[in-house]
Amino acid sequence: MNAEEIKSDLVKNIPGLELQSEGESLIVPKEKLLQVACFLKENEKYRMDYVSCVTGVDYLGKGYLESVNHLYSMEKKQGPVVLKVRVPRDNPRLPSLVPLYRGAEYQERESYDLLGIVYEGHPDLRRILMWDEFEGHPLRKDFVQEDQDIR
Amino acid sequence: MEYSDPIFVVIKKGILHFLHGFLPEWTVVIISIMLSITAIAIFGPVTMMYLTWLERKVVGRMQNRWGPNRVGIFGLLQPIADGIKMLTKEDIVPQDADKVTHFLAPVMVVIPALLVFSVIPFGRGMTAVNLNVGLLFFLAISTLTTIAIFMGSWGSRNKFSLLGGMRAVAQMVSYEIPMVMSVVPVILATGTLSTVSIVEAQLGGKWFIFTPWGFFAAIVFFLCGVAEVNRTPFDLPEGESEIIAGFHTEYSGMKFALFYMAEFMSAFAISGLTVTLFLGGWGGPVLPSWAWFLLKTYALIFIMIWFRGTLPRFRVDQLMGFAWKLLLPFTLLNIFVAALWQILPSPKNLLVSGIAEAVILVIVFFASRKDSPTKRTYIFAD
Amino acid sequence: MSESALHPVETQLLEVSIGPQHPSTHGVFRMNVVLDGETIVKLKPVMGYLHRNHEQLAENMSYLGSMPYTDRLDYICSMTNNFAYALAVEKLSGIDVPERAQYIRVLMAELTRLVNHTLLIGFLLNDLGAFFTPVLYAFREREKILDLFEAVAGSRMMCNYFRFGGVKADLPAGAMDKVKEIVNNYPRFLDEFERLLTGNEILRSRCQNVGILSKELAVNASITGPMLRAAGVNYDIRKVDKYGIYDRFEFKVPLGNVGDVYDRYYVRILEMRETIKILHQILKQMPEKGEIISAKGATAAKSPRMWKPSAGDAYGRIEAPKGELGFYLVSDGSPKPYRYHVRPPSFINLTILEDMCLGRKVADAIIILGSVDIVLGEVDR
Amino acid sequence: MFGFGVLKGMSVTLWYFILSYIYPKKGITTVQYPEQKKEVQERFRNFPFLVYEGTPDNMRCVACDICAKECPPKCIYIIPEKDEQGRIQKKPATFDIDFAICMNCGICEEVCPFDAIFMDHDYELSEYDRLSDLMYQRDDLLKPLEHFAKIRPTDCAVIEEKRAAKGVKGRAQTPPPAAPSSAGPAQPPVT
Repeated sequence: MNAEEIKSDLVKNIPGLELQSEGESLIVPKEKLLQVACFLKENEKYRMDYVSCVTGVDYLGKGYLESVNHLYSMEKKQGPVVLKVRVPRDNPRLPSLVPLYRGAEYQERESYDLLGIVYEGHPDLRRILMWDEFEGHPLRKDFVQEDQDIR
Repeated sequence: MEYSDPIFVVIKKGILHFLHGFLPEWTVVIISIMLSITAIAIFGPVTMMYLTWLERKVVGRMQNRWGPNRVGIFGLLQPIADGIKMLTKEDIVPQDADKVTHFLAPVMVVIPALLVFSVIPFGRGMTAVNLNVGLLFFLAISTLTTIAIFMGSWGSRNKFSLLGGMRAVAQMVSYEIPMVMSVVPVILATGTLSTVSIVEAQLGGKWFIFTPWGFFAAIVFFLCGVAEVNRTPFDLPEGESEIIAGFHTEYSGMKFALFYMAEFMSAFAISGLTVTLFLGGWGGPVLPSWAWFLLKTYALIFIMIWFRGTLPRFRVDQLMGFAWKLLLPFTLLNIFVAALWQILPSPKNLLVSGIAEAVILVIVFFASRKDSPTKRTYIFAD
Repeated sequence: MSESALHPVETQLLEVSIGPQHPSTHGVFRMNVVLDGETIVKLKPVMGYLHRNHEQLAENMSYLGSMPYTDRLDYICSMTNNFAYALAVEKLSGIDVPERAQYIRVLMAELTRLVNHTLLIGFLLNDLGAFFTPVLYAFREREKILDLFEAVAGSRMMCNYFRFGGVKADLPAGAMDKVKEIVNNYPRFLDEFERLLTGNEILRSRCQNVGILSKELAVNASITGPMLRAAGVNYDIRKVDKYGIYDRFEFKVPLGNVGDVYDRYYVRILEMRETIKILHQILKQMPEKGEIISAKGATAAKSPRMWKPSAGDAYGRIEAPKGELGFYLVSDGSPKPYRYHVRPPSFINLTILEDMCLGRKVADAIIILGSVDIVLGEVDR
Repeated sequence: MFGFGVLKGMSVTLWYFILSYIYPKKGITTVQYPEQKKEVQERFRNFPFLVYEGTPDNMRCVACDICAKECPPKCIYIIPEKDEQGRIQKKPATFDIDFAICMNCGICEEVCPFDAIFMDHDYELSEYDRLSDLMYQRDDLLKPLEHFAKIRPTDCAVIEEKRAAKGVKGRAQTPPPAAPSSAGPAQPPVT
């Protein structure tokens, strides 16, 4: 089960899907993310029923935010399939995986909180680690911390 | 049987005899009562202080540690140090508290705890007031604690306090019933409500705990007593892992100490009453009567502490279920067994009531089976 | 499910904030609870009181520099945190680990599992209302393992022992004897612990059928670790990924079948017994001496700011005592990680806290939280 | 409902209660701290100290700033000594460690190419003021090599043997060539 195989399977089954692969990971267009995840979850061959890690990376130089999802299969004990979604930094919106995987709930909230990626369709997208009044997203590479003179 | 009066009684009688020479009759009676009250008022708090020490020591030993051992030898001065600390602590009253209720609750809670001491026979002739309804007095007065606890919980204006207070009321009212029911066989057997007479009926080793009905009644009474004074495993009103400290969450300093004092004095009183009712009170050979009483009482208190060192806590619904579904029917049936014991002639009654008790146990056991936990099997996968 | 739905009396709901200062939320965790009497109708976990932006700290530091910080994630099992991080970095940079170091790593990870599960059971009993006795018994045994950690790593809790490509230092003389002693005495302690707890009817009636988590929900909500296995899903990363040298050991994965608090409690006890089996095998198989850090790893450890893994990303995960602990690292070829993400098991295991608590009593919520096994250092990072 | 599980549990606690009287060594496991102290293991690490040989003047530290750069919480602050012409000497004029920040991870000890900084065993360091009292200056940190040999004999033997093999002795010698001390400042500053 390598990236190429998954890629060909996905392209075969989802019409209009354009996939790129980067190493072992697949770069999925955000419109198709739910379809891809749904296929991987339902398909007998993959059964990716477990989302292990949902996070984001801020590529400041390249100008996009990347949401990274690691999918595993608990049933078939295989994985990972890494799905990456790239969204522009100024409008970071992508569909939420929560309808498919509840395990993504807190991690997406965290990603929203720290990186500012907006997951559409998330049932309860609030800040989770920072306090509600906090402004900005601390894990973005251009985030400048207020100078706090401790001493 | 030859008994001499205990030393305390001799002293008191001596004083009264001396005063009788020049004072009118009624003043001597008042002075007699005053002396008893003073003795109890000193004995109560001191017992409480050293019960805290004992509890910390015993639980500590059970947990592989020394317990208090810094202040004084064996940490014996620890309660005094604690007392000083409590007295000097700031008394914090929540801003929104119902000030009057909040203030009155700790006072109210100590009064019944002290009052019940008056009917406990500490030794031969060492009962402060020999009421002919002593037992009823005890049960009635000890229930008053509920009101004080609820006052405290309500007055604090804290949600955790309120939850604790609600739990306390529910629990105390529920456990009052099986407690009273488990006393009824004793009243049947002795035909009196006076604690002194009950002890006297058991003199000569005829302790009620050695009868089939008495044994189970004693267990039920003691468990209910533990629940009455909010100790583990029935310490829900102040379950610290759930509702922080329950009804006394918002109390600090001496007010908190008063709550604690009431709890420990009630624990002593309940143990004392169990001894009085089922364990022959102050009766016993060689040692003076008060020593026997204290020995038995402290043994029961040790069991309470032992519970605390071992057992987790019940849940609210389980606690209620335990009282209403298990203890209450059991005590009711137990009364019939005790009646059987009374009606039948001496050698036969042991056999009959023993069998009856066994039958009841089996019935209760099977009736409660569906609530009881099960054994589980586990799979070991590769 | 909820009794309140059938309740004939209209009652006022009570909103209570359990935590962040509460004796049994295991730290500064907070649950906003709406109560109907004592029954929970709504529960919202609130976290972040211990948030220190661990990830950002790590992104501004050399790779080795965040190794001591990983200790502080789940401060009860720092060795496994080190393990997961080292594994991720090794994946990223392709460093291999010498034989003896592999054994030392597994040894430390399994001892950590003993520490964590013992302590958890102690604290779970405290949540149940036992007055510190199980905790102190657990502490007594944990102390022996911590003494070993101190002898091996130099610190009792904040071990900072693993290095990329090996471990920091070889086991000191006499350490293996201590391990042998611990391994031989632990089953006896577990028996005693079980005698104290497992048979106890109060514990059973409190724990059984409380906080039931179904298989499907557990998988869907990404629950990992003993909690998942208590729900009956056979998924242990030690078996699935066979990271390190776990394929050399013979052990079973205990599975519960109800998925309640009691199963979570007992699966942990059974897991400890399996761990002891692994430790016995380590004692037999472990090579007497050998390299403890590979050459590449040694340079990385000696001058961390000179060491640059090649660009790319890697996700390393292990079966930490609390569940799947993963580290997602992105390198851009500089000495500092470009992105450093922790997948904390106890954080994600909290997702279904509300589902398990609804319709139950306050006291149940406390023990359900206790059985989830959270450490706030890890939840809030 | 009530069976023997509760009694079984109670027998365990009762056993420990009795054991604490008949055999306190096993029944009581706590250490009475200020009077009794647990012996620390050799590798135990608390806060760092600086090693000198012979006299405090003869310290091993050359103010290369590596430890300060590698220190994860950045608690070390070093200013090298300068002579009259303003040339930097291989000796720290200021070497401050803020013990309030130090997390005793031991990375400074590992990265030091001159074996000049080691982790100490001393753990009773409570102070009343965390800002001033916990800031340890150079002279507070200096401890003789013998102290190191005393607290960690095994490690000391290994390190000193290595140093002897390399031919490093005291600070009269030039620093070993392997030390990438010049490479340190070439890196972009860590913020």
